[in-house]
Amino acid sequence: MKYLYFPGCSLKGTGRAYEESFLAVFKALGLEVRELEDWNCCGATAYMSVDETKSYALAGRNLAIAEREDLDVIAPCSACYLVLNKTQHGLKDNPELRRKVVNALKSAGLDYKGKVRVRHPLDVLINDVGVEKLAKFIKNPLKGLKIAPYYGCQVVRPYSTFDDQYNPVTMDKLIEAVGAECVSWPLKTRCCGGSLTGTLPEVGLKLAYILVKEAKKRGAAAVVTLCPLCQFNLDGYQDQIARKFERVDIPTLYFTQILGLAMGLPESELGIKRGIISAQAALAGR
Amino acid sequence: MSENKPKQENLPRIGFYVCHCGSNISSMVDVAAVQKYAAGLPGVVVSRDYKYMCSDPGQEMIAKDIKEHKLERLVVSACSPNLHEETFRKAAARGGLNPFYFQMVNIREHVAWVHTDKKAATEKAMQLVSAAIARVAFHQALDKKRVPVDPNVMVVGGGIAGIHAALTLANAGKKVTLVEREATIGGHMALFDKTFPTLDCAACILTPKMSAVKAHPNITLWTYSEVEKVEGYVGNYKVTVKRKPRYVKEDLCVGCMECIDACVFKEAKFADKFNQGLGKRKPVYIDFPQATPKVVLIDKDTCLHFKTGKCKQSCATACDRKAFDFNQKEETKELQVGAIVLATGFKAFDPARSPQYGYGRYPGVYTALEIERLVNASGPTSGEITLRDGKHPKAVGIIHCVGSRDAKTNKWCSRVCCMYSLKLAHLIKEHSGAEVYNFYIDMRAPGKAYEEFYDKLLGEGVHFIRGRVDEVTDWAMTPDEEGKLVLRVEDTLAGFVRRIPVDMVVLSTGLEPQADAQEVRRRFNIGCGTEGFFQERHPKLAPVNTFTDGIYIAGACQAPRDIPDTVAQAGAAAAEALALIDAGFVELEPNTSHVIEDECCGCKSCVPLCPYSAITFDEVKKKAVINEVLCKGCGVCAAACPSGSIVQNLFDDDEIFSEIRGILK
Amino acid sequence: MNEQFEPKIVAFFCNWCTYTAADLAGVSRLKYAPNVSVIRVMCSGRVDPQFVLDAFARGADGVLLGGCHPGDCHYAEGNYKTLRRMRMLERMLKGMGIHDGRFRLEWISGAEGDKVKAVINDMTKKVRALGPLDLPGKFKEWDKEMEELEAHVNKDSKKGETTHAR
Amino acid sequence: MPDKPKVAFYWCASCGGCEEAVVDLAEDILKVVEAVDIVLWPVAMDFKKADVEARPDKSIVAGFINGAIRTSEQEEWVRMLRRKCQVVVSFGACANSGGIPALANQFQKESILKYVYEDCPGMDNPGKTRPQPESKDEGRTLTLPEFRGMVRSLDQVIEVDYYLPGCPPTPKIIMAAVQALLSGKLPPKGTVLSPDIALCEECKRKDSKPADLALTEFKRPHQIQIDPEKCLLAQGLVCMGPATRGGCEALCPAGNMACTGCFGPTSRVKDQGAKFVSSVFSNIAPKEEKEIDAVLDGIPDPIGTFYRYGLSKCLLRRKLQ
Repeated sequence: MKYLYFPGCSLKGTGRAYEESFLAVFKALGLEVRELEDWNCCGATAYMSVDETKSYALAGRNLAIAEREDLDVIAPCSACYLVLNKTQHGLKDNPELRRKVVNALKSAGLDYKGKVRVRHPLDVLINDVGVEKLAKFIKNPLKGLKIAPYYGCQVVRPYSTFDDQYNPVTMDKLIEAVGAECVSWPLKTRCCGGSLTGTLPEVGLKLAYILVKEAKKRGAAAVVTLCPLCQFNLDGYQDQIARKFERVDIPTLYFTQILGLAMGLPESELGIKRGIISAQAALAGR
Repeated sequence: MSENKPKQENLPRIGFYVCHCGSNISSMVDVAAVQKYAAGLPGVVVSRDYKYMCSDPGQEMIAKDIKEHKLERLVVSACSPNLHEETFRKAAARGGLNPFYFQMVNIREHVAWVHTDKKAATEKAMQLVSAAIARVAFHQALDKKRVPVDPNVMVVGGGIAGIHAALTLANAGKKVTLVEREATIGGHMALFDKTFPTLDCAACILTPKMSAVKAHPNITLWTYSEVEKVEGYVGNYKVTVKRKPRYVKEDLCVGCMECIDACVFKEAKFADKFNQGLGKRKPVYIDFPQATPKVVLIDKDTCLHFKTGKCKQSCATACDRKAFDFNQKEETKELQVGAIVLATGFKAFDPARSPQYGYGRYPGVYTALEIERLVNASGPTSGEITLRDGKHPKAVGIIHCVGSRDAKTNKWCSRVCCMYSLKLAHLIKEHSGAEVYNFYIDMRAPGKAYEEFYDKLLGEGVHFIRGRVDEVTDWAMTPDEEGKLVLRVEDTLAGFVRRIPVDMVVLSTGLEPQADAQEVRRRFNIGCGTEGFFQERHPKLAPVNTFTDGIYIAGACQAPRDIPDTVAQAGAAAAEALALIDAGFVELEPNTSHVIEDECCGCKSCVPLCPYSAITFDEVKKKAVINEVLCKGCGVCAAACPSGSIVQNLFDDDEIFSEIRGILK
Repeated sequence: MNEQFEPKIVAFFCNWCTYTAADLAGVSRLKYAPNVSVIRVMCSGRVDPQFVLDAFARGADGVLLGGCHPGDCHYAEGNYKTLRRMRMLERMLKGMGIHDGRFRLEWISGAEGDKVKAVINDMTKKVRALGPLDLPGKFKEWDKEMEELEAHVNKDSKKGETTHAR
Repeated sequence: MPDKPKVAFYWCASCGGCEEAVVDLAEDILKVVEAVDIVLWPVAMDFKKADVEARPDKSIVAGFINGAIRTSEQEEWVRMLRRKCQVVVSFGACANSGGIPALANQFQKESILKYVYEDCPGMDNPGKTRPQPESKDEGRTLTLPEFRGMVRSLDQVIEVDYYLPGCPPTPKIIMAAVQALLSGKLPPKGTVLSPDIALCEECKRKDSKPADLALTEFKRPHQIQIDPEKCLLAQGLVCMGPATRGGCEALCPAGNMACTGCFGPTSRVKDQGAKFVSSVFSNIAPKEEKEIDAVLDGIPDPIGTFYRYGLSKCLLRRKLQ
């Protein structure tokens, strides 16, 4: 199976560990992944509220490029995944907007038919590859490792394309497939503070603190997520959280990292060391 | 190939009438212009407009005109033929004109009520009028055929609706066969402890009727059976019923339940469907003490004998009446009946489809039907409100509208949940003294003494919070929420979001069509609405009839409904069936098809077309023949006869071609 | 107000489903375009492809056929016959140069009043965009080429002599 | 001895098969010749147009006109014959419904002329010259008849009294028609002079047709070994018998070939092609759209198949631009 890969800015920046582990895991699974040539910034959710038409054209350009190859395009970053999905819905439901965006793309020699499918790596792993086939690649199952599965908001809402909005389970299945154990944790899709940690820290930090505290309380050795912004929010601000509330120090990893570990891939290829809160203790301590 | 248009001189004398329908039609269609237009059309000798054509004076006018002007055809443009075609056919007959020399034009539902431009609406009305006037010239005199009606009746579904319908029909002296899919009749009502608003004990008012069914000489009760096929037509249905094996002879077992005690399984191990899985049962079991018929049955999937073949069959030996028969086979029975009443009931909404309530994730979350069993004295906990871990809840939250009035699941209001939530609140408070919170959007208590029941609950100190619960979570935000289930809700009356910690959550799940509603309705050839409930013939004027004559519906299979309305409908359906049977005959619409013998070349193209096998091939004459009693008048064979040798009465080619010509003149 | 082309569409509705849905649309006072006139048949399977061609030949700009959803037919299988015939008729209409969009087959159940409105409005819009079909007009236009010779030959019949005519 | 009734034979866009059919009367032709005085028969006798024109109107008892109408010359002839004849009999499928020539109504006039005079294989016409209605040659003007925009049946040009169906009509029904004309015992105007019942009536294979036929595919004649006994439609061939008028004693099915509908429909049918579609596809086996389409693909040229002899009489008359 061949896919196109839309990295987006986070996976080249703070989320580099996500890209490394994603590429390493997909290569090991024999899934051919090729970065979308000449992709551009997806505009993320902020730009859409500033100038809708331009943002749809910006995000639409990526779709148009991907469409030339008649392959699914994988967008691991939750914000990119949401924006590309939102663009497809907007262009399908709003003919006026579509006419403007297609004209803009035409001037750049591109066209948009709406054929391309935007996929999430989790959806590909569970639904295209399947848990049985994944099990064959597991070399050292992460026995005894207790994990709190954190989905964040953008992948499940508003378009619950491959999982339930309130109680998503795809990542839980993956965590169990790698031999680890999911703690019962009702805050799977509760807000991680998102960009509030930068703008309204007292609110943003509180939200992040609630998540990590409850995860630890429920016996989780690590939080596993699928969104670079959530990973950054939970992992990056734990020292401020310790000053404001209490020290929790629970590592936050990507599902691709723990899958890589379970597949026996070297930690260096999975960017394990890029986490601010070290995951060594958690991974060793199990 | 000349154009078969009747010549100007031999056109029949046509009477034309256009109705104002009060102002329903005249407000959007210029009826005077239509009347004048029709007056100028060939063949029209009388053209009138009138305020209410369907009224008695309106019909009288028709009858009088027919006599005075020797009218040979009649066209009335008013509402839908589904409403008053019969009315005007009768008016024609009263005037001495064959009722099928009449054609109706729908300028209300299809024109006045749906268009906004008067000029365009009037023009369209004129097109339809010109079509009808061109068509009616080709109408032939026809008569409805009379066919005898079989006096026996079948009732499908043994809930309270089926029970009441069967008893009413049996008391009227009709032979009734009541077919029930489960091992006992009683349906959902048998699960309840009390019923609103009077708090009657469900068993007390239901069991007498169940035993009346068992005892009634006119009722044959087939439980653990399902209807497999329905053939024939109104008054003459042949129904095939499949009877699943109980491995116990019904006529021998008296329900002493000795065999259950003697079963090799010492204690009950298997989830008991009747108690919604809260209780346990053995492979040989009986649903509940008052089950009717009071006969045990063996669950083949859990019984050792059927799984391994190595069981000493202690149940059989314990039975002194020798009622066990392990090689009982599935039986198929055929039955002739004249009318069928469908009372197949509803299915409760599966709350797993709304994961935000945590059903299946949090053990403290129950469905309303599970609570019905907990509060029930004959239930698994003999009426004691206990959580799965045996503790007694100190605070209970009841969430209304689970699955109902929700764009993501079922849009409709399930009509009974507010009332049974109030009832459960009362029972829980009475049995456990716990604090009870009801979360509702709108308190719907429309029935007799319903509102008073709600007042009674307000007086009993139940907390009513108006708001839709967004989430049930076991995440404790504050210490007093530790170990509790917290309900997050926007209290729209108080105007802020609240978090209510409770020990037990009750989900008042709504009502939806049975899982197999689609196959069942296709088997009985009736329609269904977009949500899947059975389609009544008319929501207001024929709620228990269907579009298939002789098939009636009653109770929650047609729409969510409480017990009083269900019983009322069951009585109505029984009355409709009685009306059909006691008439002794039924009139079949004459729009059947027939083969013109000397034009038929015997090519057999039509023979395989008819799903009712009304078309056969006469090997001697080498011609196709249509049995006009079996023919339902769909007209498929008339369209498909390659040499145009099959004619459908009232819809033959000339009539339809003339309508096309009339519209496009 | 410029004289906008108003298409004339003939519709055949089956009595049990689509005709009842149209009644429901009426009872619910839904508003839709007045361009469609309905002919009631007992089953969509009664509609003979000849009716569709005859409607076009007499000046219809569009023909709409409404029946029950497959599996829901009041007569069990009538609509399957409809589907089979009309799939072939669609090919023949295309072969005779009649744009798709002018003939339309829709499954509409008795409870789908709003679908009647949606289909009628949508079809009216599309046929209006396609413009008039007007076969009667085209037939006259095609036969104009004979007029000159016909007039000429009839004129001669009075005088009896003959000349070649173009 | 009063002089014998005059009859005329004429042919328009015709293949000559109908002339053949008259000759096929064999000895019976002598009876005809004895009884009538043939005053026009281009294929066999050298009467000129002037001879016919000289005759007083309605002096010819019956005119048998075959062939479809494509040029202005044919139009002129048939209008003239209409004046000269008391009874005009439309003779054969081309006259009745356009016949094979009418299949050209699926193409515009320009594309036909372009293909014939420029594009067809073997054509060497660099100058793209085309025959002109009028051209000069050494001081003389040469004229050609107008090539009309479409092929018409006879009754789309003149009023027709009777129709003799078939491609060609069989000698049997020709003889019957001539005798009826001579005896004066004629059915009402517009009648088709052949039994008004479908062909299966006379087909030997009728009994082998199953009463529950549900075809799953259609075959072309070259794709199967045709069983000489069994009903041809039941073998998956497109046999138009059920939708075609009888009277030909099912010659083609007897000759192991499916009926192609040349006798036209019965009187109760307005459009033979549409009616055949309504019948034969009602009961093909599949119920899903995709599978239905797969069966329909077995008939690559529906219009050519169902309107092989009758495109002029298709209710749509002709393909639009």
